[in-house]
Amino acid sequence: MLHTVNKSPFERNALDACLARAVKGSAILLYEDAVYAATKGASTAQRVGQAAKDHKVYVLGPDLLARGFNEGQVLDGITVVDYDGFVDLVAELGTVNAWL
Amino acid sequence: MLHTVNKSPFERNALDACLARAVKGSAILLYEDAVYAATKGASTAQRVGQAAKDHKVYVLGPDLLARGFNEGQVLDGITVVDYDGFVDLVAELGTVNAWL
Amino acid sequence: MKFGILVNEGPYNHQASDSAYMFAKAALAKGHEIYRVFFYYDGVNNANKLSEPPSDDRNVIKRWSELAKEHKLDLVVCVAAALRRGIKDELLAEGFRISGLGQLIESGIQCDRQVVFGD
Amino acid sequence: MKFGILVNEGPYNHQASDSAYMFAKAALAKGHEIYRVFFYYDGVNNANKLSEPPSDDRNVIKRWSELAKEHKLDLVVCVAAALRRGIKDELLAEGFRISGLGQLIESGIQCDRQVVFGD
Amino acid sequence: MPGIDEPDYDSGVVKKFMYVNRKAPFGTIYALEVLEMVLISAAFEQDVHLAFVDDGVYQIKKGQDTKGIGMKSFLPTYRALEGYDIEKLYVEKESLEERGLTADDLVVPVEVIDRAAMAELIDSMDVVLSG
Amino acid sequence: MPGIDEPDYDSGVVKKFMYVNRKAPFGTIYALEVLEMVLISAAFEQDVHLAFVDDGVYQIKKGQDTKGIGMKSFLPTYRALEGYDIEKLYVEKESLEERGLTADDLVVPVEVIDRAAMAELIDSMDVVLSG
Repeated sequence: MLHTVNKSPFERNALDACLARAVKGSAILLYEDAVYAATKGASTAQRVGQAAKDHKVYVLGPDLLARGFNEGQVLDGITVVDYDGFVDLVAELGTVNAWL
Repeated sequence: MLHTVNKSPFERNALDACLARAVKGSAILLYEDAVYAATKGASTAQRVGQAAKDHKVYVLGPDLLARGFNEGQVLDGITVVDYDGFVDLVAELGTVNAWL
Repeated sequence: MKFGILVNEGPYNHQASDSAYMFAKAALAKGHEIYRVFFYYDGVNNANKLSEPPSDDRNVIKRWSELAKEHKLDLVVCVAAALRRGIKDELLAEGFRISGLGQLIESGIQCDRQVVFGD
Repeated sequence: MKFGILVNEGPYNHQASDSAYMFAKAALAKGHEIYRVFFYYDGVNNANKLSEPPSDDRNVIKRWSELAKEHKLDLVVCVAAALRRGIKDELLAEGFRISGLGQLIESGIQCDRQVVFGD
Repeated sequence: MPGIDEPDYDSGVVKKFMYVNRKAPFGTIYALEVLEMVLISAAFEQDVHLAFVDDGVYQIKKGQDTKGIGMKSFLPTYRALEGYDIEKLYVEKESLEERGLTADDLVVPVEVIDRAAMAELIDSMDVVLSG
Repeated sequence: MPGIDEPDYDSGVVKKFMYVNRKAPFGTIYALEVLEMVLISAAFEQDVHLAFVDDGVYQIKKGQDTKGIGMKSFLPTYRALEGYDIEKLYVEKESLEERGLTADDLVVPVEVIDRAAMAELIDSMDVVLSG
């Protein structure tokens, strides 16, 4: 299963909702305003870094760049993908669950 | 100043954003999905109960009833008002600040 | 007292327009003046006269039109926000008009209170 | 692989429709099939052909129409959600059609994947 | 209910559909329009599951009286689900507890499961839709 | 910029307007359309204040490159504010810190103030608008 989260972890509970119910080993894609959760300096970094040990965590590059962050500012253990990579994740990982 | 909050304290950071910047003694009206913050059993009760000591906190009755709660389930220190009361608060308290 | 109202969200999807309407009605009943209701962001969709809710539901658009008629309310839809979202003169329900954002600022200047309803 | 896409929010106000479009384009470029794009909730507003964004901005509605034309996409607007919000046949941009929610469920049944974009 | 159309084909395929309800009612329309999706998928004879987590549990809170906000209540529709053979309603225990609610506060019979069980249930689905 | 119209009257009234930016850019349109409001209020010669708190500080983060998402950047508009005599930009220190940012990460000169000062500033306003 691929879980997607598109909201800022500071504004909404979507990321926490996802982390609380994504079974170990499942994949999580952060895109749109959720990309902030993937950045190194944010106060969410420890929580998300920990999550990246239990899950395969991805972040959408185009949304990251749009918001002024680059790949070097992404937490260790998180993989940057583009829209092609988003499509591949959906194709490979089965059911998609959007935490809206 | 009258601060208004209309989002659930579980879903968004609007209430916390308001509480962090409402000066002591100012008024806060909880309406729409924010009325859940005024209910006794919720895990937010202690935080909101504390806020009700530093601020005048109001909750909109019609929104509360619509969501299945009654006045008896409202935290001590919070005043229930109807739309007339909402209007009075706006008229009496000066600038309105909606924490959207 | 003179109130201005700002509605930031469209009908049905969010409660904002409902809350603004209930507030406006209560304010008018208490003898206050509603100087202007301004519709911005997705709020411009409140002016779409083609809206047809199920018969057992409230009609958000019509309710605004009727309140405007009864109390000579000024319902203003922001032109820039409306163009983006496809709200044009031919779609306007009774009582609504399209104008510039300046009408909101002017409302903020003229009114004793500006009350914002949104998401 | 066969994909279904669900768009829950209207154009411009939320990024959902943009993200869905970028995803659809990438999927098609990779040789996947887009079985249907279904527009629900405020997503029905993506079909409003009167939308006129500023000239230096993307045109969300037109982009869907063009992608549909190029790839024979089935763009379906939910009739119940559309009626509520005033999206009717006369407003439909090229390539969109109005139909029942059953079209979404059928897409869920027929497709290998259903991808949801919303707020 | 507008928009209900009978399936015009019998695919023979039965998938596990899950509707994840995470939002409170009335403040936004998602709860209501998700319910319209749920009814349709029953007409397609799919294996329908409803999950109520986070603020979604508020959707089925007893005693809702919407007269004062000028909106209609849709609690009766949840009660009618059984008539459509939609009986797999799951509520997350932790979500109830955080809100000071119990299963007795809910208008329909549900199965209360804990977070770990909810996670496993979600993971077993074929199609997950949310509002 | 569409929708700019010159005020057709001179009220003589100058009010303290504040625009509270609490939302991130691009995911929703609020940041962009708030900015359009800001420009208009300058035309009305009001005392305009911009506050960036919570995710609002992300709006003016340097280095935004929107090519990949097909949307236009509006960082240039923030840079142009000075030309409209809009110079009262306040950023909350705690909001920056939570996000690992400093004033150096921002595209425009701002005054960084702490949460208590932000609260006092907001409290002194005549009209507060938000998206």
